[in-house]
Amino acid sequence: MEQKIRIFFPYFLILPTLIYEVFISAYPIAYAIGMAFSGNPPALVQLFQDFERFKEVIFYTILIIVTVIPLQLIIAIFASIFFLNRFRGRELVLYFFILPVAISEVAGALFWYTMFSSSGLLNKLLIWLGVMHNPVYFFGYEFRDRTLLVIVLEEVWRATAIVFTIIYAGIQMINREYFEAADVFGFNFWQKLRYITVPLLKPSIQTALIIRTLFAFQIVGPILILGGEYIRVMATEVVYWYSQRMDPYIASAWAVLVGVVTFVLSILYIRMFRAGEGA
Amino acid sequence: MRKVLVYLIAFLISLWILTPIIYTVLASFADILDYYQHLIPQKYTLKYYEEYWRLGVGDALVRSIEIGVLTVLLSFLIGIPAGYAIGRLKFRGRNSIQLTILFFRVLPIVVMAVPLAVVFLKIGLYDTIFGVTLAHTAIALPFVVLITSSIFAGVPRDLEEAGTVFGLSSLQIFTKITLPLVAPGLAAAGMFAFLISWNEVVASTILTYLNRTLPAAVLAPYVMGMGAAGQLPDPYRFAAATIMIIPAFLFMAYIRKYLTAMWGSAGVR
Amino acid sequence: MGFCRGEIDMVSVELQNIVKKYRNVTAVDNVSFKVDHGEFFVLLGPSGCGKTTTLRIIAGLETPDSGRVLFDGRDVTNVPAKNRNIGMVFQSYAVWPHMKVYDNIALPLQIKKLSREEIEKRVKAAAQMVNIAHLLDRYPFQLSGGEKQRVAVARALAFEPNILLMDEPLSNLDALLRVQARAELVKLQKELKITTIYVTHDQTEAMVLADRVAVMNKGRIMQIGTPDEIYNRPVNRFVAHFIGTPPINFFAGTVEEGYINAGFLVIPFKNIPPGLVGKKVTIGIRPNDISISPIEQSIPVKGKLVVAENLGSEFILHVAIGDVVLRVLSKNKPAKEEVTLYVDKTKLHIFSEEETRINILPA
Amino acid sequence: MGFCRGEIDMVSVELQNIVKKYRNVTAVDNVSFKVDHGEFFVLLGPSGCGKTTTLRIIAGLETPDSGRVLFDGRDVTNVPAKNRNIGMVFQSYAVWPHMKVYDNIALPLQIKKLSREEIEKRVKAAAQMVNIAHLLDRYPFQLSGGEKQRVAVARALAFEPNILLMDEPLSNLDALLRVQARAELVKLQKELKITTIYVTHDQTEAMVLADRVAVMNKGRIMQIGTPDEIYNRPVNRFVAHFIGTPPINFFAGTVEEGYINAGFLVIPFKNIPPGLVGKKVTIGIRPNDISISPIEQSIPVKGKLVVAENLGSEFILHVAIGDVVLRVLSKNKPAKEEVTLYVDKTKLHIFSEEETRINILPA
Amino acid sequence: RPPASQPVPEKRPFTKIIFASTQLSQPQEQSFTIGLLSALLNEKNIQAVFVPLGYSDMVSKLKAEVSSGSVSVSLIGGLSTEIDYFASQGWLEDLSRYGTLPGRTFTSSVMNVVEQQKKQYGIQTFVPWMTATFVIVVNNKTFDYLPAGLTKEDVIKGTDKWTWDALVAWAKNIYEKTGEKRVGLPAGSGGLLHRLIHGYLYVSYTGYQARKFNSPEAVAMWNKLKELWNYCHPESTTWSAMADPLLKGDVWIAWDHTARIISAIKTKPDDFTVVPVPRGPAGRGYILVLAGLAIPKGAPNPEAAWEVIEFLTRPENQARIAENVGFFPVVKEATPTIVDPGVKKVAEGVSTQMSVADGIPVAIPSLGAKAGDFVAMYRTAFERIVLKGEDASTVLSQLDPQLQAIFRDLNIQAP
Ligand SMILES: Nc1ncnc2c1ncn2[C@@H]1O[C@H](COP(=O)(O)OP(=O)(O)OP(=O)(O)O)[C@@H](O)[C@H]1O
Ligand SMILES: Nc1ncnc2c1ncn2[C@@H]1O[C@H](COP(=O)(O)OP(=O)(O)OP(=O)(O)O)[C@@H](O)[C@H]1O
Ligand SMILES: [Mg+2]
Ligand SMILES: [Mg+2]
Repeated sequence: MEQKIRIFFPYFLILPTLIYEVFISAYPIAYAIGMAFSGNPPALVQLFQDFERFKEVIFYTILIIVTVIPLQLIIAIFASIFFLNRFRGRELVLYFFILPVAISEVAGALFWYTMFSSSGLLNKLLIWLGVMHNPVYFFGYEFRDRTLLVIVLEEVWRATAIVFTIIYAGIQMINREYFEAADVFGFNFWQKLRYITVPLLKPSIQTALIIRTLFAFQIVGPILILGGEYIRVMATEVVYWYSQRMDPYIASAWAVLVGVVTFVLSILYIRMFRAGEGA
Repeated sequence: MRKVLVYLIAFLISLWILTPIIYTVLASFADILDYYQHLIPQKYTLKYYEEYWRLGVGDALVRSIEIGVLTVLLSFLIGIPAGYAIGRLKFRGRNSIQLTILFFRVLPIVVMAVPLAVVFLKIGLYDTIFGVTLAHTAIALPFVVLITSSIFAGVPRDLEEAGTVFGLSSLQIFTKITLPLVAPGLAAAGMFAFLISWNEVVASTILTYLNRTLPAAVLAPYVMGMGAAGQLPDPYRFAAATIMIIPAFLFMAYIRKYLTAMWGSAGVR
Repeated sequence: MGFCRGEIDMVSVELQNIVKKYRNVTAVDNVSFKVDHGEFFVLLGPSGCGKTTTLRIIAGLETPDSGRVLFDGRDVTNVPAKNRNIGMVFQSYAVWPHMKVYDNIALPLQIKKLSREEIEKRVKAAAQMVNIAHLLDRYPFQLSGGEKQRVAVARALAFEPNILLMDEPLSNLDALLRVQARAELVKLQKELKITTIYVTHDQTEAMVLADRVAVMNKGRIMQIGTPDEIYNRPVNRFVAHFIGTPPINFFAGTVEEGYINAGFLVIPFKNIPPGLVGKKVTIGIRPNDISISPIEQSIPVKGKLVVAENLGSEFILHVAIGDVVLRVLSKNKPAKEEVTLYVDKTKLHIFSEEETRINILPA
Repeated sequence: MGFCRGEIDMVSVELQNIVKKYRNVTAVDNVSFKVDHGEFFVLLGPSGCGKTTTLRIIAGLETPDSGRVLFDGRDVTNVPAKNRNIGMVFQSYAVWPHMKVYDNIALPLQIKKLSREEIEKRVKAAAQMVNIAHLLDRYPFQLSGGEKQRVAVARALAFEPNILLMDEPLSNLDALLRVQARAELVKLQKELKITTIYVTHDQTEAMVLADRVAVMNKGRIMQIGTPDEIYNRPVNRFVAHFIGTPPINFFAGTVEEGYINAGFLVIPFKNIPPGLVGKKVTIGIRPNDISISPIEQSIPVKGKLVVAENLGSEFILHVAIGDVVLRVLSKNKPAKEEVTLYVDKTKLHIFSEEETRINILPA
Repeated sequence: RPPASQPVPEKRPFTKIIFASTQLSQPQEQSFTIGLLSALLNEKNIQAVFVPLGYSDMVSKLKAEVSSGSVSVSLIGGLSTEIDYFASQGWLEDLSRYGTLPGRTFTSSVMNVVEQQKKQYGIQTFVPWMTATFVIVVNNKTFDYLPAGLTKEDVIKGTDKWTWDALVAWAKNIYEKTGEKRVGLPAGSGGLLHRLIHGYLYVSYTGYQARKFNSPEAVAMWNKLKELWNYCHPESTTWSAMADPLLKGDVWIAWDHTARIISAIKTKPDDFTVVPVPRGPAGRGYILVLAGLAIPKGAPNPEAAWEVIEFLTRPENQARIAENVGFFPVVKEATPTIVDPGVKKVAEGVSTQMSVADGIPVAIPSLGAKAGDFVAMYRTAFERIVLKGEDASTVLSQLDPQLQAIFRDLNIQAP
């Protein structure tokens, strides 16, 4: 009897989550998938019809994701290490650093708009300093490269914090003596990072990566606000088809595509970062 | 030397984070023409806030906080047991279950919110705080499970075993030993759940129209209305961004202390 | 002491054919023993022999692959740890890092729903016993290794369990403190009649504390007996070798009619069984059963002093006699290289080729 | 052994007035000492006296609040740990949990950029030394406590640092293994002339291993000297009490003209300084400096046997003489309650009221 | 719970209805509207809760509400074209049964639209609410840079010389004299650039909005636009409303919806002039935007909704709407009561534009769910031809079939 309970205990703990998700999420997901496959040709196929646009969307999506996520991860890891230092005012700086966790996508984008718009801080400052006379433009079709830079900055500024909190929470669970042992045996900073810190952080890194990737594929606000109409990613296509073109089928098709890509990536991460047997 | 470097980095971090916030907040109180002309605005006004206040932003704010906190509570209530099981217990199908839970969150919210709205209308949850909470919890839950499970996995096993030996029930071990040890992780997960709810615009917009959350009230035009409503003029942007961060500041201040464990390093051996 | 408890419920512990494997490692291999009510039972054995695993099985932290655990005759093999009313000192301490020392000791008592005063009394008393009364207000990370270990001990003692399991609880303490802690421990144990199973690698500790000792090796029990028995009548070569510091001297010999011949030493024996004659045996003699001054019932042997290790109060003399080097424990170091050793022939241990003890008496 | 190294760079370690405080706790209090090239230096002291903290300061893991650390005369106080070429065995092992035993030992060598063959050779050799060669393929969580500790030791040994810091490295090992590991350790240390600072609470270990011993108490150094000096000429009451098991006997006495009067014992002394006359002193005598059979230069005292503790090879006799109970180490237990003790008067230790040693010779 | 700032009556019983609108959603517009509606509470005990919604939001809301049978919205405000879509889905009440609204005369141009929908759906789908159009606003200092052969007079009056070519020449002249690109177009994602293309440029060049989408005239038009784009402010692709760039001085000549530039002119009435749009070979095309009020089927309290309609179409309220948010009256009686100098200026500009001889007023076609597709054709063409520099005729010939298919599918003639 006890034995049986013990075997079923884990499933029992997971059940509420599963039930909840099935009740709230399963139906909409099925609905969306259904729409993605209906139409003639199916909406998913229609995506490829404007192949130029499709290519562009994929290009920007990948570009943003492959720059933003590794950057965030790296910054988060270094910041976590940095915040293991004890210094006066550490708590406050830490608080600043995690603040953006609670700043919405859209608000974050607005902040960076304020920084880089033609009457934003940067331009006004440079003009005030006499470095230039006319503003440098960061937004607009012609300046898509610069806009991308601002989007990357904004994303790093805003969403590194959540990666950081996850990794920082993880690093705090690690016995500090493991690092000290590395110090004693002459590891330099990078060796310590590579052989001790990162492997021990694997579970946290995995979690952070999955979460970030999931979200990165769904960023809409900053892209719309900063990039306007001409930087298109998969998530903005969903919104575009949904609200501009009022075509829920193609919107769903894009959504399903986003889903598939993130899901596959998540599985990859889980494979890649499977915590070593010992950890 | 090292100390100097540490303080330098600390300073740069603060600068990096605070500059956009401070400048935007400043701008939100500035007279717009003055703002365009001066690096540091000279004339200030509360006009834009008054306007937002008239639009019911105060209520939306309260609602947003309510929904955010409820979401944290509900998703913790439901999700932490699962996080614990996945992170701590060994059982068959663990990986696939983890993936299944994740699977519920891979589709963009827009396409999920519309069918949900129809259902909510039928069962009377449409345009209610509880309805939005339900949706937000569904969104946050997989992450809560994910984050807490990775944190639970890091708790030294012998600390729990010591609990068992001294007669603590499973629940007592969980609440008195494991939970405090994973405080940083829970803080991270809590922040995350709150953040999801706080920032979520699409579902809130679709599932409500009178009882809007703050982002839905302030920001909906950006996300859902691309063409139709156009974009806000600059001063409203500044004010909107400022309104959005104030509760965030408070929430983070509260939860931050859990992120830094108070008892030094948790690891024992 | 101030310790007391309502009902005295001593418990006996019995292990029946316990086997525990980790993949291809057999950590515990068919172990059976019974520990009586209020007995102080010590598990002794080399590192990695399965002591901790055995304790963990008794505690219910590990399920044996086969075999049963009985408390007072009741099968508890599948009873979870929390229902076993056990106190345990973990080898790794397992002191809860998020609680102050006081709370570490008090928490199990709170769970037991003791009154606040009772808890305070017990915590204070236990802390006193292991000298950590001044540390109650610290977090574990503010403690030294030995201090942490003492917190773990105090936690188990204050709990006053039916069964106390201690896994090398004093390994990080200095000699003085150990003596003190040991004394307190025995006092408490006898007072409350707590059935105690104690793992140690310190033989003095085993000898001083134990009612009975079990010597383990490679997952198996080699011998169970009183400290005296273990020391004076080891059942096999392993036990003889393992018990006693400095370790016993071994040398080869051959059984002949009426005596055993070890080359440099010929020892007459009374009751040699006829089957044994002609067999090779191993002869053991402890360093402190050899003297450099004449003693009773001894056989003198001449040798050459090779090294003299100073232990502070004593010396270990390494004396060569032909190929064989004997360790001899002596209060003083001989002046000359040439020494005469007096081997106490009543203290010889004879082991067969199968390494088990042969019980014969010197003539 | 197969250990060898290109350049022999022994290093001397000097601590100058080191102070380390944790808030209101002074863990290390003005500690100064110098360890010579290739010396084996042992830190001994009660639990919580600051041994680990001292080691961590030498390692560079902790910055002292004041004072300097010199390696070969060079101030390294602010040199980070990683540049100190140190090997360390942590009290809590700090074996990296995500690596197999082999990698735990090999990684520091890889970092040093040794050749693959060299690494393998060293790992194997070090593993052999502490008997874990069969465990190289396991993860730490698959090891017993003692096995983990040995991995930590092997890791430090294989590293062949200039300075080896060991924090109770053998505390979780059984006696036999300790003896073996100790022997290997000394051999390696002497062969490579590694400056070694070794923390232990085991006095035998200290005595056997150390070139010099420092005894600490409450963050301060009490005495530094050879094992012999520490044992035979403790500078104060604390050292006398702390060193030697079973602990030394103390009893009170008064200095009189030409002798010291302890009531039951009157001992004539040669060179009593005049200022001392009339002062109270504490007299110490070790249990093994008292005999129950007549010895040279001794004073006979009659007493009553109270308890005889069996240590296996010996007994501790508790003998009451009036109010005073003396512990006596003896190979055998006297048959009768009445015993005559022979106190070796050359082994008496006299301490002033300030608890420091008074150097006077018995007449 | 209503937003705290929308006034709540103290004791008297009152009727609360929900007024959902795709218009007036900007914060300052919203707060004005809320303020305006509060008068109704005192007067008739009707509290109209003003809820701005995005169009697609509104569509999904109505769809969900009407199909589930529990309608909460009593009053809808939207563009006539949006209302047209609602009507096509059968979601609207016939308003003719509420009778007439005395004391106001709706202009004939807006009544045309009402009649047209009445014809199509057999019901009166909406009551006109307000109108707007798109105009050009010129910073007064720009007149210093007029190209040879163009006078300030030509521009302000909208003479024959005031052509798209002239505009380009002007822009070019500014650029050459100042080195700055000072023309601004709302080409951002929220901007209404597509209206400029289909309602102004196409009509001016081809005479039609869509019919001659792919034609030599159209190619000429696109090339002209391309030329103009060379002198357009590089941030144009980020702007959705021209008020800010005008105020900042980034832009000297801007085309936009009246409601989206009104705040600039109200702030600095003396700096700007509102002028008619230039003409093209086929005339001077311009759009008349019409917003209307409708009542959904099954709406709670339709009578109260009708009271709100009555309230909002009163001349004095129409004037206040114009003064505050830049949408102009649909009733004749309102115009004389406008006093704000800035708004007056716009009103004058608008009336000049409407009264020029060669003006071709057009309405945004009612395409229902296909409206997005319609808009997308023009924006795609803009992106490919102007931004990416693809050949105009190639692009147009590729897009034309898709555009024409929209009208074919809806079974209406391309405008
Ligand atoms: N982080 C800390 N905060 C406060 N006190 C501390 C801290 N670390 C150590 N101490 C105290 O400093 C003293 C010395 O500690 P240390 O670890 O050096 O002792 P030790 O000699 O190694 O003892 P042990 O033999 O028990 O390991 C102890 O009293 C300990 O409680
Ligand atoms: N999880 C595991 N997987 C594989 N082998 C294990 C595991 N745990 C323990 N062992 C092995 O089982 C054996 C017994 O381990 P146990 O911890 O009981 O030893 P021990 O007697 O307590 O040793 P020590 O005195 O060193 O603590 C050891 O050889 C150990 O390596
Ligand atoms: Mg063990
Ligand atoms: Mg220590």
